[in-house]
Amino acid sequence: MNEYLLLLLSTALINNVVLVKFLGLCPTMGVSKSVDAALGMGLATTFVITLAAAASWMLEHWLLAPFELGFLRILSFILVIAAAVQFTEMAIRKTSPALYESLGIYLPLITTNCAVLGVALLNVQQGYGFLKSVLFGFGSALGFTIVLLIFAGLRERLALASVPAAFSGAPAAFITISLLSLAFMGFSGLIPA
Amino acid sequence: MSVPETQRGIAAIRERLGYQPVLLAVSALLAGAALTWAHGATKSPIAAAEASDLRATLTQVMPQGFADNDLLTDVVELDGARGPVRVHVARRAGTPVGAVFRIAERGYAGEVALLMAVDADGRVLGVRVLKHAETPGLGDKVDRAKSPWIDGFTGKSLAEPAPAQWAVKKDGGVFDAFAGATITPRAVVKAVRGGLEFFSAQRAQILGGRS
Amino acid sequence: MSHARILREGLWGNNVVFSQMLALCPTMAVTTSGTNALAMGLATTAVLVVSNMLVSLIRDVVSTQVRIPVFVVLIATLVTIVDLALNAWAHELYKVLGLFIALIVVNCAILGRAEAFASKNGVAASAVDGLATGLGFTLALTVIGLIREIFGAGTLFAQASLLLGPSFAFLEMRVPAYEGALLMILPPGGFAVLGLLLAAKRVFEGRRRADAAAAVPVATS
Amino acid sequence: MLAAILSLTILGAVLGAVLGVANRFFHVEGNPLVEEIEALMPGSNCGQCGFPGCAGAAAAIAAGTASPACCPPGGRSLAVTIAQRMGVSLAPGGADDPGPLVADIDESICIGCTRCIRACPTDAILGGPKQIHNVLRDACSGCAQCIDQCPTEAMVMQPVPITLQQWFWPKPALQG
Amino acid sequence: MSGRELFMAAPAPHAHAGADVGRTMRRVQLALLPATLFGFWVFGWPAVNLFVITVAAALLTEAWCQRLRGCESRLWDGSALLTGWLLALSLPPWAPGWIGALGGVIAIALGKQVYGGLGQNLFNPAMVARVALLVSFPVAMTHWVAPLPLGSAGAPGFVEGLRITLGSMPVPDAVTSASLLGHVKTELSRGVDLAQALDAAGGTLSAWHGVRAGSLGETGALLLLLGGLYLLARGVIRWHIPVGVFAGLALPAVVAHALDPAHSLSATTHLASGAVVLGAFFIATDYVTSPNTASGQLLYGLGIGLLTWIIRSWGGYPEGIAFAVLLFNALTPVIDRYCRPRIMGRTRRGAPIRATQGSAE
Amino acid sequence: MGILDRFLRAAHFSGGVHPDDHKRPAADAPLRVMPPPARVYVPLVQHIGSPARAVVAVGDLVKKGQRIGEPQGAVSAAIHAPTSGRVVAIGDIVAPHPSGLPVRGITIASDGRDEWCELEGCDDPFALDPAEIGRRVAQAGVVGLGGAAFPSAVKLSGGLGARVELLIINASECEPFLSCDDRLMRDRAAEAVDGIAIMLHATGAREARIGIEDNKPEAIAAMRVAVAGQSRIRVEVIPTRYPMGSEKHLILVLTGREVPAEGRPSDIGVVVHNVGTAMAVRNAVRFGRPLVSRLVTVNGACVRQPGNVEVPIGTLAGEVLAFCGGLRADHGGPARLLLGGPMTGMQVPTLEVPVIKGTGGILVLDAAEVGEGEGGPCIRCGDCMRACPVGLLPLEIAARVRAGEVEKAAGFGLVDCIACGCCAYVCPSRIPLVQFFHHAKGELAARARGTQRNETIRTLTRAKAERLERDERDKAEALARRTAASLAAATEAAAAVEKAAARTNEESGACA
Ligand SMILES: Cc1cc2nc3c(=O)[nH]c(=O)nc-3n(C[C@H](O)[C@H](O)[C@H](O)COP(=O)(O)O)c2cc1C
Ligand SMILES: Cc1cc2nc3c(=O)[nH]c(=O)nc-3n(C[C@H](O)[C@H](O)[C@H](O)COP(=O)(O)O)c2cc1C
Ligand SMILES: Cc1cc2nc3c(=O)[nH]c(=O)nc-3n(C[C@H](O)[C@H](O)[C@H](O)COP(=O)(O)O)c2cc1C
Ligand SMILES: Cc1cc2nc3c(=O)[nH]c(=O)nc-3n(C[C@H](O)[C@H](O)[C@H](O)CO)c2cc1C
Ligand code: SF4
Ligand code: SF4
Ligand code: SF4
Ligand code: SF4
Ligand code: FES
Repeated sequence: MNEYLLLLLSTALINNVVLVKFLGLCPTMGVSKSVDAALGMGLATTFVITLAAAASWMLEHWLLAPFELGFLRILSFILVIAAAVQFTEMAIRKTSPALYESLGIYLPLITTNCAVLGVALLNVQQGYGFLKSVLFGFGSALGFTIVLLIFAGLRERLALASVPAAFSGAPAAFITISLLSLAFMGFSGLIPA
Repeated sequence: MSVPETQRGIAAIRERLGYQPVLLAVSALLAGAALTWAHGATKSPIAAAEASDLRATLTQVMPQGFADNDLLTDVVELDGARGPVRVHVARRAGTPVGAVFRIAERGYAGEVALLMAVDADGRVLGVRVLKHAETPGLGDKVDRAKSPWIDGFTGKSLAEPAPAQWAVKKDGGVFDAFAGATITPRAVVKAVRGGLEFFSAQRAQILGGRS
Repeated sequence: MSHARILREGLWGNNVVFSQMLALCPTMAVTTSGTNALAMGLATTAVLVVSNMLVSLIRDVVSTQVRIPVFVVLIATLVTIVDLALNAWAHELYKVLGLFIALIVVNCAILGRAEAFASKNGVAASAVDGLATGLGFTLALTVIGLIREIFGAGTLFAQASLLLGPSFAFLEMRVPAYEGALLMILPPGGFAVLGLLLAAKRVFEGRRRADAAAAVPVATS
Repeated sequence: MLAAILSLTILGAVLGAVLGVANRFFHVEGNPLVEEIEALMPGSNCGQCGFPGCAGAAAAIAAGTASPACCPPGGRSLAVTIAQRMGVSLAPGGADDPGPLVADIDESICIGCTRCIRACPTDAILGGPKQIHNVLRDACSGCAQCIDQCPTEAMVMQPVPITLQQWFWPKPALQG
Repeated sequence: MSGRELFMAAPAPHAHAGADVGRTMRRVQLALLPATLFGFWVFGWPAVNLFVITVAAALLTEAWCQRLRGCESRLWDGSALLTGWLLALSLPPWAPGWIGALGGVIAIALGKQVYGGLGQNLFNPAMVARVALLVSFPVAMTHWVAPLPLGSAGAPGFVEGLRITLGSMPVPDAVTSASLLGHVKTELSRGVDLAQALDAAGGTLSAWHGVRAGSLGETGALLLLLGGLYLLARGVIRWHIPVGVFAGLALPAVVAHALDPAHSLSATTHLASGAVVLGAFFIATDYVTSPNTASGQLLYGLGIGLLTWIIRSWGGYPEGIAFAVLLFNALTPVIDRYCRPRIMGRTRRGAPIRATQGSAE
Repeated sequence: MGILDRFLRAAHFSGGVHPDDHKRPAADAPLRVMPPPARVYVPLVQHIGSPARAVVAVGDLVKKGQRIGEPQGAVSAAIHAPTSGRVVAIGDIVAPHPSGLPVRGITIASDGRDEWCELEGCDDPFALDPAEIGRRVAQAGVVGLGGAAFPSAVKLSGGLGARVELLIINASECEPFLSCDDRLMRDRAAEAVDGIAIMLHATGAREARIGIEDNKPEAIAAMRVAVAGQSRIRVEVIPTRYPMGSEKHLILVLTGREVPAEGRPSDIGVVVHNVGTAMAVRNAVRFGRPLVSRLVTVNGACVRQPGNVEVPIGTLAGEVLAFCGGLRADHGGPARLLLGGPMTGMQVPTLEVPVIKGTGGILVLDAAEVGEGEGGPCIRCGDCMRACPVGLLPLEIAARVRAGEVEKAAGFGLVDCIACGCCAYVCPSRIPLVQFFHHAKGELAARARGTQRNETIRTLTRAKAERLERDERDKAEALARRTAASLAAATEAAAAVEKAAARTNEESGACA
């Protein structure tokens, strides 16, 4: 139990996908202008990453490893992820317009989130079992969501500040995420990897 | 845009239900073929690169020309204090003259993994850090790329210095520490000493074993 | 659009990193040294040019329903080939760039160019666009990498000869007696450098615009 | 190696079929203008526009709540294209925007010809034949269709005057 | 026209309580003064030099940025001085001068002026600088000295002090010492028992009376406490954040110490060591980067305390308060979003309360 | 019942400030009555609601108290001549308002006789039907004298529904510098209590409570004497704290109950009237005297003889000041001319503005009293939040208004702001918080007006289009009928016309 908790904590905070592993930066910069959008994006991403972690584990262990097709890993992972995302989006859109409004509309954005593929590939590298793989995916996505939410909160305040013209918008946002990652360095060494 | 009719024709076909699986399957087929070809073309260079990579690390810890066998394949699997250890045996003209194996110890921030080579008399031939997460600028001086400190172990054995002296200077030993960072060197010293102890305990099996 | 214009846009005006704010992950992750950055940029450029051309070739055949999967398959294939090639013939480099070679697949810039440009333009234009975008990306990466490297480690293009081949040795430089401020090669440094560069770009462009406005006495339309 | 090609092909076929079928069954009819604009967007769904993806941005642009220039990856060229398609000008209102105008009748010149009344689409002008006419400010849409009708040039467009009831404090000048 | 100008309409209210930003900042500086002077006495001339350099760098950077931005100078509102001051207090007292100078520049330029100056920043400028320096130059930033009170034997004179600060004279080895927390962390990692480790460091008592190794401004914990109480009495700060920080640090410490006294420090040692008092009264309380409401402030304080304890106990750094402050600076907008005062006539969730007709009896 | 109530009620509301009250010299000076000036300028809107309509013409002779403005609509108030004389102009006069915009009003040249018109009094108001009292109060043009100038009759006669159980008399007078209610209670306590008794009768409330802040001991004593023997009227001494006089806060302090947001006191069975309003009600009901004068505090360091003056409505502020000895030139001269108190009052651009029914004070403050100083950016100290008696986050609202995000500001409770000014009073950076809120409220109202206007215009356009179309069809049908009877050849033409009509029909249908 403890082991699983530590894994979750370490993937979510200490080895945060965005701030430490540098994955999923584009949506972090793109969808962080409002907390509400960030929340929707975070939840949608959590869903997809967890799904991708599970799917890629199955692909790896049931198809790629037995047939020694490691060189098809990137291709098959991304294919399955892209198709799954697109399918989920279409399905939600039709079946639950309310859910689509709050989550579904963020799904297409996820195709270009490299954290999805990144986490799936890292997962294989770590050689986790199924449960741990899923947990790893979920923890990473949780870390993504946390950073996205905090960052969106900061950017909402940033939008109200009288930032000098040269820095307003993206430059100030980058400085802010820089300071945020500086703060996250305090977590380093907390749990030996 | 010059042939609007064909365009329209394609557009009509594109919308058919059966078109999607065929299109994706064809793309996958082509992709699969291309990759299979690429895989075939790169398979042996990759294997060679990986092997030479490993071999380079293994030979780094011992003087050039110390061994004439392929360290990579000459392996005995032994029980160490922390589980199985793969020991690569170095031979000259078939005679075992030393061994190379991995050691590890908890440093300041996580494990410091090292590779060490010992000669048949139990003297250190060389030590290298394989992996560490020590603070850059402080603990990372154990890395040969940052400082030659690690060379200080070469030639040392369990007898020399005396067991009590196998420690950093601050703890009454002979080994230097870095300014502001004692934990990392302490861990490395402990690891190397552990490695020597492991070697002396398993000496017979390592040197006696035939490949 | 003329090819020169496409080139200019990709390199500066509509630079993937500086203007479009895409492909940020490799931009942050592999720019701890100029050498890594340059190599990553070139690898991405190769993929971009070919993927743009291929997408442009097949643009009339794909249907909206499976458009994204088809493009993704195409890009993933190219990336895997690059990945295998680097692994085979530039093993040291491969070890450094690691996961991020595979992640070229999801580099938003590639799918972005496929959707935004190649699926709407001819093969030649698409190739030029891919080249321009890729070189723009390489430029951005290298600039960021060099700044981080010189301030963070006191070197320039360290290990270029090891990673890119002996002929690149002339690039290597070192600032004597400077240990470097570690922060620069850590994540916060990467973000901060990009933020400051963006601000600098804005000031520079603002000044240029002001100069232009001052030089040309208000045009009457 | 046949396994590789075969498994991949099967994977592709299955996924393609799933998506094709899904598209048929889950199809939602959209706004054609939105779809047209969406086709113009970069499609990288990066979200920098502040909307959830290009579809969201396209919907907002079509609804008029977003500027055609809201997409950084699309750059200026995209903004121009969309603006042309939408028939809007790219330049924002600007400082010299005089605010809404309403028609006003100079009572001393009006001859009560009723031509303006017939032209006004909102019946904002009161008055019968040979009487002095008046404009109901609240009903006037500012379309200026009446102006040219007036034979005596009694009609002019004027900014809506500020009344005591409508006056409110201006925004304080920026500080710090 | 001049008559109209005389009465240029200004909005209500046409009265003011008289508070101003400069006065608030001056009060904080006054509260810091005793502990600062004490620090000067304990660590001697090098500490004074470092302080002057850091504050000067902060002020110069502020002036320069305001010039660049072309806004009127607000140098004398005291906020940049305070930032430099707090940064200086958080540095190792004998750190080289360039550390202080660079820190001052980072704090003001990157921590504050990038955002538009006073009141606009999202992170505590002094802590941004401290952490950036710590991460960049771990050696210089963890180099502590033993107390060498001014005038005592072996204490550097003015000229020697200047040479130490400017780096032209190495710090004598005999003087270097570990801070209490750093020492404890080292010893624990070596498997030494806490009781022994603390004995060697002079025990908890030295933490309170303050003649011990540590950063320039953290050692005089009692004087800082005094200053903090002054700020409370003056209404410059409110109790929620300091109490939150103390509680957040002390509660887990009490529990852990009871469970495993050999490996966890007692609550009093935690409170007295490191920069807890400075942080709780002077750093976590920075208006700009902390939540506004009472509940938000309490939550924020508790979070900082708890995180500090976690980092000290398990993290890679012996002292965690700067990181904890920065992390909770980042969380401040989130806290502010969820901790809002109840509006009169409304429920907490913002709906109008139900009218209950009649019955005053 | 009272005892339990005393335990239940809140002694405080959270927030609020303690400004220096500056009341004394003016409050202690004896009450003076100002004779009518040569000309009075009487705006036609002095109240909340629709403007009154002038019912006199230029040249008419009017008596004091004669009705010169007729209320229009449900919430409006009549206007009466403040003195006898001749109407010399009906047109624009400078409004007593910071905008300095004109307002429609009637100018009367006094004949110096100050002659009342015929008045309809009543010896026993308690025999009157409450509705009749309401009618008489409305006739007299009485509006709330506490500041908002809401037509009192509407509140009195429960014209807005709910039953009233408790009448609260607002005599807190929490604004610094003002003392007209204080002076009124000291000098005319018996009359005021008589007015309160009439109001009690009119509202049908069980009880009346007079809330007086404890910084007015003389007024408290006088009122205590006056209410002796009135079992249903009680004097309540309440702590001095601004904005105690805000009705929601007064109700909270006196009853422990909160008025629901977006609601009215009547929702919880309470009605609040100012003590001066009670006096005006008494005058209206007992003597039929309309509201043509009011007590005004003239105060501030720049005034030579501060004090309270009974001023005819329509007198120019400059003339009132002249009556009080004019301005002093020392103190570095006047810094601000205000109508009302310093916390919520408004600065007016000139001295040439008339006193109206809602004018409680004319203040000429020097720089020290205004507390001028240099501003700066918000440092998020939160003092404004702690000072806000409503529990708002002024800093957050203002930041959003500044960024132009008015809707988001509304989400932070902008509508609940009572514009009391506590926040700006304490702000160390002197952010013009209240101005931000006024601006945002105005902006929101303007947007709402705009939306409504667009709606109207859309409806009108559609209506006109439909009408045109109907006319056309009617015409076509008439034509068809006429021609069908005579010429068969004409049928074709008719069909064509009809087809055209149908087409227009379709088109407009598509448009709609
Ligand atoms: C940010 C930071 C990073 C550190 N990193 C290391 C490290 O990597 N290796 C190490 O041995 N000590 C490191 N230390 C120092 C230890 O905390 C401890 O002070 C030191 O090892 C004790 O050595 P000394 O006895 O020479 O002072 C670090 C300290 C800090 C503040
Ligand atoms: C449309 C409307 C209806 C009102 N109805 C009542 C009412 O029924 N009872 C009441 O006591 N006040 C009523 N008021 C008056 C207000 O609640 C309040 O007393 C008045 O606006 C002055 O308040 P203030 O001076 O505290 O701002 C009403 C106000 C308006 C605008
Ligand atoms: C901030 C504020 C302060 C007020 N102060 C007073 C006051 O001191 N005295 C008073 O009678 N009304 C004051 N009012 C007005 C009351 O809220 C309320 O409108 C009035 O007592 C109703 O009585 P009226 O209709 O007879 O004027 C204040 C209103 C506000 C918003
Ligand atoms: C109680 C109080 C505490 C402060 N603490 C800090 C601090 O920790 N760090 C800092 O840079 N400035 C501090 N300041 C100064 C000021 O708020 C700071 O320069 C702003 O953060 C800059 O926008 C403090 C000010 C006050 C009133
Ligand atoms: S910014 Fe442009 S590319 Fe990005 S999601 Fe919005 S519309 Fe699409
Ligand atoms: S401007 Fe248009 S709406 Fe206004 S009166 Fe003239 S025609 Fe009517
Ligand atoms: S009182 Fe002024 S400075 Fe303080 S938080 Fe409020 S608005 Fe900002
Ligand atoms: S003016 Fe509004 S925000 Fe300010 S204290 Fe009064 S009620 Fe609160
Ligand atoms: S490169 Fe865009 S999300 Fe990683």
